[in-house]
Amino acid sequence: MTGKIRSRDEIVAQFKDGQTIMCGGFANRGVPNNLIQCLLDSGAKHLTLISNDTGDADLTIGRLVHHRRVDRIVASHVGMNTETVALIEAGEIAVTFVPQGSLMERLRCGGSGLGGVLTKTGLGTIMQEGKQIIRVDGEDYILETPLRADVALVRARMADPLGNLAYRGTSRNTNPLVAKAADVTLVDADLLMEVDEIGIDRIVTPGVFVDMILAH
Amino acid sequence: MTGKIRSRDEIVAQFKDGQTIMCGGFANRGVPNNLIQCLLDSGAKHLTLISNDTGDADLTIGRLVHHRRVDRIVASHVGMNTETVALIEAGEIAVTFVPQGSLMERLRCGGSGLGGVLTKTGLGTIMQEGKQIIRVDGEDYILETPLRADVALVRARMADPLGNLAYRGTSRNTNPLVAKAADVTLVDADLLMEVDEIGIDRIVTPGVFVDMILAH
Amino acid sequence: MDIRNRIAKRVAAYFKSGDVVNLGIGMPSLCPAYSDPGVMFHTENGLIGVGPLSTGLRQVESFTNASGQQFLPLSGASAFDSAESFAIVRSGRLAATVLGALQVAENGDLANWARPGKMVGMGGAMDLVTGAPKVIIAMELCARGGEKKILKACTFPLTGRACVDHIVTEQGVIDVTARGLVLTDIVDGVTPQDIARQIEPELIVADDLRIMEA
Amino acid sequence: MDIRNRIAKRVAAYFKSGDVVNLGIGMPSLCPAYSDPGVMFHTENGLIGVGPLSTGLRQVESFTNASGQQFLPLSGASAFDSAESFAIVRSGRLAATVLGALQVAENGDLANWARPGKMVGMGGAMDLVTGAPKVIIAMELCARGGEKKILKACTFPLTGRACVDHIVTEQGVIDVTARGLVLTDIVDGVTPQDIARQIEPELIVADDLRIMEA
Repeated sequence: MTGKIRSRDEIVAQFKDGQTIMCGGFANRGVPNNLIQCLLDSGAKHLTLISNDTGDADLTIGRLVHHRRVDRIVASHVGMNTETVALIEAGEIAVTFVPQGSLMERLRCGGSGLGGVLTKTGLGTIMQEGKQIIRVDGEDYILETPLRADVALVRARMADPLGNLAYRGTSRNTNPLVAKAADVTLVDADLLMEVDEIGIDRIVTPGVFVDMILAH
Repeated sequence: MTGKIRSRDEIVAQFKDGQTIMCGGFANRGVPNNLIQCLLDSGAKHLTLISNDTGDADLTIGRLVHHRRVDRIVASHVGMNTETVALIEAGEIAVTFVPQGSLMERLRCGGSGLGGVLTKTGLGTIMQEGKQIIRVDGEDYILETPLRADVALVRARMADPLGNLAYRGTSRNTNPLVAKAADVTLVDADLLMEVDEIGIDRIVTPGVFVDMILAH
Repeated sequence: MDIRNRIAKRVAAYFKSGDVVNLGIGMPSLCPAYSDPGVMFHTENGLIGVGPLSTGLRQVESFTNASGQQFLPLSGASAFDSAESFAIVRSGRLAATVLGALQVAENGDLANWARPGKMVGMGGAMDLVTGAPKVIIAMELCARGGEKKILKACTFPLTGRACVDHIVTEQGVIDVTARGLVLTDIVDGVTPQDIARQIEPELIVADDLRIMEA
Repeated sequence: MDIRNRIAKRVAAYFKSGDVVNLGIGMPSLCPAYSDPGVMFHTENGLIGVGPLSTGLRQVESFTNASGQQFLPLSGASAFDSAESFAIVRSGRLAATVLGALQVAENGDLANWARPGKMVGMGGAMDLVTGAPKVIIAMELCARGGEKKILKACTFPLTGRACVDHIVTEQGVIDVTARGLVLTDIVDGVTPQDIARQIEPELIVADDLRIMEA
């Protein structure tokens, strides 16, 4: 059964200039490196990148920065990547920092049809600038709003032809959230499993959220 | 290793008059029936019950209603339980209905340190009465606020001594949400597993949320 | 075919392979028998891949649908908690939801959870009509006493506003459109005038009116 | 013991068996070597049960800490996604978080993510100081150039307001209390006056001042 498994060419054809790309991974781990290569090969540029971080210089997700495909970044931390920091300081990349927990909730809202979430994270700091403050039961909260993308790049440990996904250890990280929050969700899976081989209760991302799985 | 496994007497001692009890389960399935028996045996009354439903008359969670322990219910649907319906109509139980998806988000907020969540569910219906309407990017949303309980009753398929839990099929339902949203979380597990027997990636509820597991 | 199966079969014709469809309790649960085998069904408690009801040795407590009935999960099924289940509902990734109705208004308003003074809760219906891209109502055209259910405006508490797309009944199918209610399918032996008499709003008849299997 | 291990060992004394503790990057990651084996450590990317760094054949990509270093999960470990990870952080179920700092104010304000004009992002620090019931700062008393880090008010962008509980340094431990900064532990050979000179706010000395292991 082929199901949602697609050729490299079909995956490369998903990318266009100016897209918003959401990418799973944390500190170079659990990153969909094969999909990043497809994105590089597509030639797409002027991208907005939503990701926890940008990895190390010219490594994993950092390759998108190195090859100057990214105009704008939404992330919680980019300090590991000297190239990203230099490009931000030079004004060549615009950046929006979001506290990591709030970033995860914004991805979750984007993937769950929710209009936003209230958190105390960032209250009393510059993070509350320009955001709505909502009062509930006498307490103030910051309203964090949804993030969505045109294309999501997901790294999974296992994928079946229906798009059901499972993850391993800390490589799970942001991937299940990214998988839900885009119009088109692409998957880079270490292991291509048969239907039902993962196990009903071991699946983390149901296939309904997945559009295409990169063929091996 | 005993870990968080506790005797029946210790579990019974957790319950007191007037508590807010949150209970997992959906339509009589995945309900922590052994913990409900402990609650009945404790004699605690004037309870507030937060649950998706109240099961059938005198079955599973419905036994709390049958034995008149409940003064107030927060649920999405109680139509299966003729006793609940009769007691509500007689004014002996106060009820608050919450759309099922919004109820799940309110539990999740309660368990995740969030102040609320914005949803379109219920807009233009009586469900928006008394609730804040928040505008985001020109669209209206209802603000749904967190729910928490004094004690959570959770049904799991597997529990290890550290309180790590896994679930099976549709018996998972509301249990992972309930498990996070109370000051004291009690677990009724079908299978008591050894440490590491469930599997790092198969665990759904990390033990950090669990206080006590009912001994077999 | 009895009325309930007739309605379910017509509803199933809206689905195509690859769709994930939520089915409400009651009549909608008959749809899988008539749908393309590539369609997957979602149950709100937390599973995609609902199969036939289970019996005997193969009956387990761990797989039950929104009505609490035990079923066999289909090949490819996945389980998740009820928050994730409604994340799927609101995400727009479902193809459709199929629900019953007490009243439907000309503009697509739906009332299906409460009669005045008789409220037992809405379950997942409000989330479903808000989140699903297509809302299909499976119901008999009139109530048991003959009262009209398709009205100019609902009188019962609403489930959602302007949310209904198709109303599939035992006599025919009515679409809710910007220009009003449009009869698209009709059962042999029933006339558009028969249906028009049983609803309150004006009824437009589609140019390509189809015959619905009886 | 070197300064970093001295600080980590004193921090570890705050934890007891059964606690789940989040450790930030850098110095805090040395704490597990000194803590009760019943303490479990949380890494923000999504795991409870962080064990020692892994080497050789046992090194796998699938278990890495917040600094990206590969580790062995401990017996009893569980993995989850980063949203669940921060749900744990904000839930109040963590015992504590251990973080570094650029500046700490008399009232417990913390600045640890940005110097003016040099921002690389806060990662999880803002969520951690908001959600963890106890915030322990592990840092050297003064900056490399000798500038004071414990101030009447922070001048760098804040991570959180009034969030710090304990400041563990190589010279002693200072608690943030309602009556001001209280010196609770001191290294042999250092006087309270020595420490008072290296911080901006007034320093109260605890009645039961303890000696900190050097």
